[in-house]
Amino acid sequence: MSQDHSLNPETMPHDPSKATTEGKHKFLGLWFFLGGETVLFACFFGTFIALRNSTAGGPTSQELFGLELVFLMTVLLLTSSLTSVYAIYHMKNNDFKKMQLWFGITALLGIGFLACELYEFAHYITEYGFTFRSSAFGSAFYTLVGFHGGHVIFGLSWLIALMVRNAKRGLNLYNAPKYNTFSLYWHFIDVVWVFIFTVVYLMGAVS
Amino acid sequence: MNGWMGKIRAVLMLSILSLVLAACGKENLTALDPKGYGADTSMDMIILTTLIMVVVFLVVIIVYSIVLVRFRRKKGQENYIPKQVEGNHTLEMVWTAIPIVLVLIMGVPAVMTVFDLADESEASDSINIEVTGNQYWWHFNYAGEEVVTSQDLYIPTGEKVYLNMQSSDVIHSFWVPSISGKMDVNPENVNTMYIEAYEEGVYWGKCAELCGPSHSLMDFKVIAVSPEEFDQWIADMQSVDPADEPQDAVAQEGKELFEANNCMGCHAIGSSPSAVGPNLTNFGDRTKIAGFLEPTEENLVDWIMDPESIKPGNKMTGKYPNLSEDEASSIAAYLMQLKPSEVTPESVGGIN
Amino acid sequence: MNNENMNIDKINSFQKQQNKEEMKKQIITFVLMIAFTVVAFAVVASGLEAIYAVPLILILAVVQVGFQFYYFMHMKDEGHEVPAALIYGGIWVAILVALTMATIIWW
Amino acid sequence: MSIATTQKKGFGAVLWDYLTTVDHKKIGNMYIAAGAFFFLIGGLEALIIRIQLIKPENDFISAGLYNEMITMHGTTMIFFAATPILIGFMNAIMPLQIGARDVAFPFLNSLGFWLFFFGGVLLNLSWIFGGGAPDAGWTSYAPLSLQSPGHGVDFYVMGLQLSGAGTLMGGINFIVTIVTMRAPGMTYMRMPLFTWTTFVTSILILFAFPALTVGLFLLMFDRMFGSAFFDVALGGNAIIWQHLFWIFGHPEVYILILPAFGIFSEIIPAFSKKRLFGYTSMVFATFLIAFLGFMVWAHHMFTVGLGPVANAIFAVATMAIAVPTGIKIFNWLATMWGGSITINSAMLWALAFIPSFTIGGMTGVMLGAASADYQYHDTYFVVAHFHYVIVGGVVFGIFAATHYWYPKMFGRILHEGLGKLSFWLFFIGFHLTFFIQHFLGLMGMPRRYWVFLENQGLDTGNLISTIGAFLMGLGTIVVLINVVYTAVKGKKVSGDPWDARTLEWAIPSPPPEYNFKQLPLVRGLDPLWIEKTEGKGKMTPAEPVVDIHMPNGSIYPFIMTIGFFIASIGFIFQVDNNVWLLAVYFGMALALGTMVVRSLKDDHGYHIHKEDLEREAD
Ligand code: HEA
Ligand code: HEA
Ligand SMILES: [Cu+2]
Repeated sequence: MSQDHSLNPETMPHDPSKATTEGKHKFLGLWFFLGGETVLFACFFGTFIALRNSTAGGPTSQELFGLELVFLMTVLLLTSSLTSVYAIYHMKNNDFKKMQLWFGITALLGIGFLACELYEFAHYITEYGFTFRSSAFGSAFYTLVGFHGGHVIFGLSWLIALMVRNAKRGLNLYNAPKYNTFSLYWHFIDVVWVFIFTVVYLMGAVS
Repeated sequence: MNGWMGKIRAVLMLSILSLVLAACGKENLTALDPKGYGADTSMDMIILTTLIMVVVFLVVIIVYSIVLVRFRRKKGQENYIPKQVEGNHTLEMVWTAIPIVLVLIMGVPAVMTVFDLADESEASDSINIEVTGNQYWWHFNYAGEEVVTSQDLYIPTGEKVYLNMQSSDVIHSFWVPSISGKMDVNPENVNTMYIEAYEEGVYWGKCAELCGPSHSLMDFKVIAVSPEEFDQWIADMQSVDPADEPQDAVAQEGKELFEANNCMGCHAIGSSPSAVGPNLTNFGDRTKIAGFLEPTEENLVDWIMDPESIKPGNKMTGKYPNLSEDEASSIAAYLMQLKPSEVTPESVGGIN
Repeated sequence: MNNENMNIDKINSFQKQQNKEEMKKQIITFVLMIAFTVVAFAVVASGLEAIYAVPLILILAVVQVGFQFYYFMHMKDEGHEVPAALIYGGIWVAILVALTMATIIWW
Repeated sequence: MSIATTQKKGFGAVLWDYLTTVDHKKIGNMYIAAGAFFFLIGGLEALIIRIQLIKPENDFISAGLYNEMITMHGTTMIFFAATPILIGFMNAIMPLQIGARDVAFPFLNSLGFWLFFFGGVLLNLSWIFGGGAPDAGWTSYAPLSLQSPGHGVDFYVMGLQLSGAGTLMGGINFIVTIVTMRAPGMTYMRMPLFTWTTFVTSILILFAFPALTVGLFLLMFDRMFGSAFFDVALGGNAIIWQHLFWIFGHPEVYILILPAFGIFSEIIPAFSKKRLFGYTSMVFATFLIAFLGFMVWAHHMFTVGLGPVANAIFAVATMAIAVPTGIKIFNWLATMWGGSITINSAMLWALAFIPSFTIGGMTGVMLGAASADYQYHDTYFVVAHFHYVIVGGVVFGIFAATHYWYPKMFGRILHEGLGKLSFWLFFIGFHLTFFIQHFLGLMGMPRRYWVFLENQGLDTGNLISTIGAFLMGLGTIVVLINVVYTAVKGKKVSGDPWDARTLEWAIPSPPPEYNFKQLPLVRGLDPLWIEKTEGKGKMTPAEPVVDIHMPNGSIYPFIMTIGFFIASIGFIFQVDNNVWLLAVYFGMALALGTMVVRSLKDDHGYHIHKEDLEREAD
C-alpha cells in the first residue's frame, strides 16, 4: 500500500506507469472513463446524424466542407498520436528529456490542430453566416465538433501543466502514471476525430 | 348477534358489488369496456397478459406461503443450522425455461397486434381527418370535404377513420379510451392512426401527454353516428354560410360584437382551415364548453370574461379588449345558436 | 529528487530491445493509419457514389480505430481485459445509439 | 446520526471533519443522510400531490404549481433520494465486503458526493429563485421544456448536470475499487451479491449517464444559447430528447433496482441461515438484466409513432427481462426453502418485497406488450407500475438495508418494536395507495392530471389512494423516530449482531477508519460463515500487522463544487443579464484553479503506524 519510500527508486520498474497501486488505479479509472466517453460521443454523433440534413434553408454540408483543411487537421492529430507513443517509449526507457521533447512536439501538433479548427469555424461564420443558431444542422455540427475541440483544449492544458510541473523534477513513480493516463486520453481524442472526419466531413461531402 | 352479522354481511356484499361495478368505470370513458376496434385489440392483449400474470403470481405466492409457514425458525431450534444448498440445476432450468415460454406466448400476439394497429393499407379509400393538437384544444379538418370543426369529432360507426395528427406547439396525445389506444401528436411529423367505433355514442377523449398547466382540461369527445347521419352531418356542415344573420336580436348584436372585437382573427365559422383558435361552426351543438364545462350560456359568459381562471395558460387570455358582462352574453347568445345540423350529440344519446 | 540515479544503463538491455520491437510495430501502425486516411479521403474526392463510399469509409474508420486501441493504446497487452470489456460495452451502447438516431427519427 | 461516533469534538471540528473527509464510510453516511433529507422533501411533495387529488376538481394547489410539484417529486425522488441513498450504502458497505481499506479514488469519492449534494440544493433553490420550479415533468420532454417560463427548467438542467457528474465519478470509483482492491482470496466468484450488484450498477452508470449529460447539454444550449436541436422551425427534432432521455432513463431504473436486489440477496441468506441459492445464476442474471436494460428504452415511446417494426422489437426485448428477474425471485424463494427463517424488521422488508415487486414487475411486462400499452401509456396504470417496483423494490430495499446495516455503521441496533410498527404502516399504506391506481388508469385517468372531473367514477379510488399515502407518511415518521431514538438510546452491539456471513461482519461496529487491521484471507463465498463453521470463528489475516497507508482529507472537493455551483447559477441567469457571466467565469476559475492546485501539489497521504495499531484492542 505504501508508496512514498519507493518514489525515487534506484531503478525504474519495467512499466513505471503501472508499478504503483495509485498508478494502476489511474490507469483503470481512465480506461473506464473512456468507456463512458464512448457513449457520450455516440450521443453527439447520433444527434448529428439525425439532424445533418436539417439545414432549414441554410448552408448544407456539401456547400460548406472543403476536404483539404480537414485532411491537414487529420494528419496533425494522427501524428500527434504517434509522437505521444514515442514519448511513452522514452518513458519506458527512463529517458526523461526525450520524453518531454516528444510530448512537447505532441503539444505543438495539438495546438496546430486547434488553430486549424478555429480558422475553420471562423471561416464558416464569416463566409457563410453559418452559426450555432442557423439551423438544427448548425447546432449539431458545432456541438459535436466543438465538444471534440473542447477535449483537445482540456488535453493540451493537462499536458502542459504536467510538463511544466515536472520539468525540474524528472520522472518518478508518482508522475509517470499521470503522463501515461494523459497519453491514453490523447489517443482517445484521436479516435473520436477519426469518426468525426468520416461521419461529419467525408459523409457530408459525398451524399 | 345474528342481526349484526347479517348487517355486516349485507354491507360487505354491497360494497363488493359496488367495487366490481365501479371497477369498470364510467361507461363512455373506461378502457375496460371497449366500444371500438383499437380498444378491443388492446383489451385482448390486456386480458391475455393479465391471465398469465395471475398464474405466475399464484405460483410465486404459493411457494412463498409454504416457505413462510414451514421454514420459520421454531422454538428450541435456535442453534439449528440448515443444510447449505448451493443450487439445483434442474430447478434453475425449469424456472428459466417456463418464463421464456410465457414470454413467447405473450410476445407473438403482441407483435401481431402492433402490426395490425399500424396497418395503413386502407387509408386511401377511407375517411381521412387531419387532427391538430393545440394548447389546449383539438382541431379537426375533414380532408377533401371542406368541413372543419373542433373539440367534438364526428365519425361514422363501423368503419375505419384515419387520423393524420400533428401538433402546432408541444406534444399532445390523442386518447379515446373506450374506442382506441393513444397516439402522440408531435410537432415535427404527422402520425397516422385509425379508429373505428362499433356503436353510436358520445365518447370521452383525453390528452395524454403533459402539455402545460391545463393539460388535464384538454378533453374532447368523439361522436360516433350512423353512416347515414354522418353524411347528413357533413352536408349540413358544408352548407353553413358564416355570413348568415341570426334570427334573434341579441344574437345578432352578439355577431356584431364578435366581429368588432376581431374574434374572427382566431376563430373561424365555416370551413376556413385557419386554426389559431377553435373553429366555432357548430358551437351550439357542442357537448361541452372548453372541453369540460356544461354547455350553458352562463358558463360560456364566464369563459369569455376570464378564460384564464378556467383553463390556466390558454392562449385566448388577453387576445381581445375587455368585454362587459352584457357584451359577453350577447356573444354567447350568438355562439349558442350556431346549430347547423340535426345530427347532434343528443341524437346519439347525449353525453352522460 | 534528481533523475540521474535513474540511470538509463540500469535498465536491462533485454527490456530495451523489447521496447524497440514494440516501437517498430507502432510505426507500422501509424503508416497504416495514414494510409487508411488517405484512401478514405481519396474515395470521397474521387466522387464515388454514396452507397459504396459510405460503407467503405466507415469500415476504414473502424479498422483504423481498432489499430489505435490495440496498438497505440495497448489494448492487446495483458492486464487490459477489464478495460477491453468495458470499452466493448461502451461501443455496444454507442452502436445502439447511433443506429437508433439514424433509423427511427426518420421524418 | 453519525455525530454519535465523534462526540468529543466540538461542532466546528466535526463540521470540518465532514467537509474534508475522504473516508468512504463517512461519505457513505453523508450520502444516506442527504438522500434521506431529499426523500422527505420528495415525500412531502407526494403528499401535496395526493391532497390535491383527494377529491374531484379540487383546488388545493393551482395547475401550474401542480406540474411543478410532480416534476420536483419525480426528479427529487429518483436523482436525489433513491440513487444517492443506494450509493451511500455502496460506499459504506461494499469496501468492507471485499476486504478493502478504502476505495480506489477517495478524493473523487468526496467530490462526487459534494457534486450530488449541491446539484440537489440547486434544483430545490428553483422554488425560491427560479420564478417557479421546473414544470415539464421529470422527463422534461421538449418542446414543453423549452417553452416553460421562468428558470425552473434551467435549474433542472444544471442541477442534474452537477449531480450526474458526481454520480459518474462514483461509478468509475466503484468499478476500479472492485477490480483492484479485493482482499487476498476474494476472487470475483466469491464476492457477495451486493458487491456484484454494485459493480454492475456502476457499469450501468458509466454507460447510461453520458446519454443524460448529452441530452441536458442540448436542452441547455437550446434554452440558454439559442441553438435549435429541438426547435422544429429550424429543423430540430424533439424526439431526439426522448431517445437520449430514455437511453439513460431505462438503465437508470435498473441502477435503482439492482442494488436493492443486492441488499435482499444479503439479507435473505443471513436470516434464513442458508447460503444464497444459485449464486452463479444470480450473478449471471444481474449481468443479463443490465445487458437487456440497454435495449428496451423505446418501451417508454410506444405511442410516439416510431412505427410497428420498432415497437415490435422493443416489445419483445422488454418482455425478455422477465426471465432473468424471474430467476432471481425464484432463487430467493429457494434460498428460504429449507432454511430457518428469523423474522425481524430487516427481514420483514425483504419478505414484503417479494410479492410487492413481483406485482410491479408483472405490470411492467404487461406494459411491455406494446399494443396494450397504447391503453396504459401515460395513465395511472403506469404510475402504479413504477411505484410498485420503485417503492416496493427500491424503497423497501433501502429500509431493509437501514435495519440490516445500521448496527454495522453506527454500532447500535434499531428498535425492533418501532421497526415493525413502521413496516406495517408503510406496507399497508403502500398497497392502499398504489394498487387502486392500476384501475384508475384503466378507467381513463391519465397521469399528470392536476384535476380529475366529477362523475367519471374516479372519486373513490383517488380517495383511497390519498389515505394510503398518509399511512406511508406515518410509517416514514416512525422510521425517523426510530433512528433518532437509537442514535441516543439504542442498544450497543458487537461486530456481528446477526450471526451473518460476509466480511463486513468480521470487523468491529462501527468499523475503524482503516477497516481491517490486517487484510483477511478469503477462503470462499461467505468467508465469515466459513470461518464460523469450519475455522476458528474469525478471519485469518493474510498479512502481518504493518503500517497502513491512508489518504489525507481535503477541502478541495468542496471548494471545487462550490465553484461549479456558482458557475451553474451564472449560466442560469446570464440569459437575463450578461453580468451573470461574471459568476460563470468566477465559478469556473475557482473550480478549475482548485483542480490545478490539487494536481500540482503532491499528496502522498499518511501512515497509521504498526505500533499504534498493535496497541489497539481487536
Ligand atoms: C426500479 C424501477 C423500475 C423497474 C425495476 C422496472 C421494471 C420494468 N419495467 Fe418499468 N418503469 C419504471 C421503473 C421501473 N421499471 C418507471 C419509473 C417508469 C415510468 C417512467 C415515466 O414515464 O415517468 C416505468 C415505465 C415502464 C414502461 C413504460 C410505460 C409507459 O410509459 O407506457 C414499461 C413498458 O414496457 C415498463 C416495463 C418494465 C418491465 C418489463 C420491467 C421488468 O424489469 C420487470 C421484471 C420483473 C418481473 C416480470 C417480475 C418477476 C418475474 C417472475 C416472477 C418470472 C415470471 C414472469 C413472467 C414470465 C412474466 N416500465
Ligand atoms: C424513487 C422514486 C419515487 C418514490 C419513492 C415515490 C414515492 C411516492 N410517490 Fe411518486 N413519482 C415518482 C417517483 C417516486 N415516487 C416519479 C418519477 C413520478 C413521475 C413524475 C412525473 O410525472 O414527472 C412520480 C409521480 C407520482 C404521482 C403521479 C402524479 C401525476 O402523474 O399527476 C403520484 C400520485 O399519487 C405519486 C405519489 C407518490 C407517493 C404517495 C409516494 C410515497 O411513497 C411517498 C412516501 C413518503 C412520504 C409520505 C414522506 C413522509 C415524510 C413526511 C411526512 C415528513 C415531511 C417532513 C419534513 C420535510 C420535515 N408519485
Ligand atoms: Cu423502462
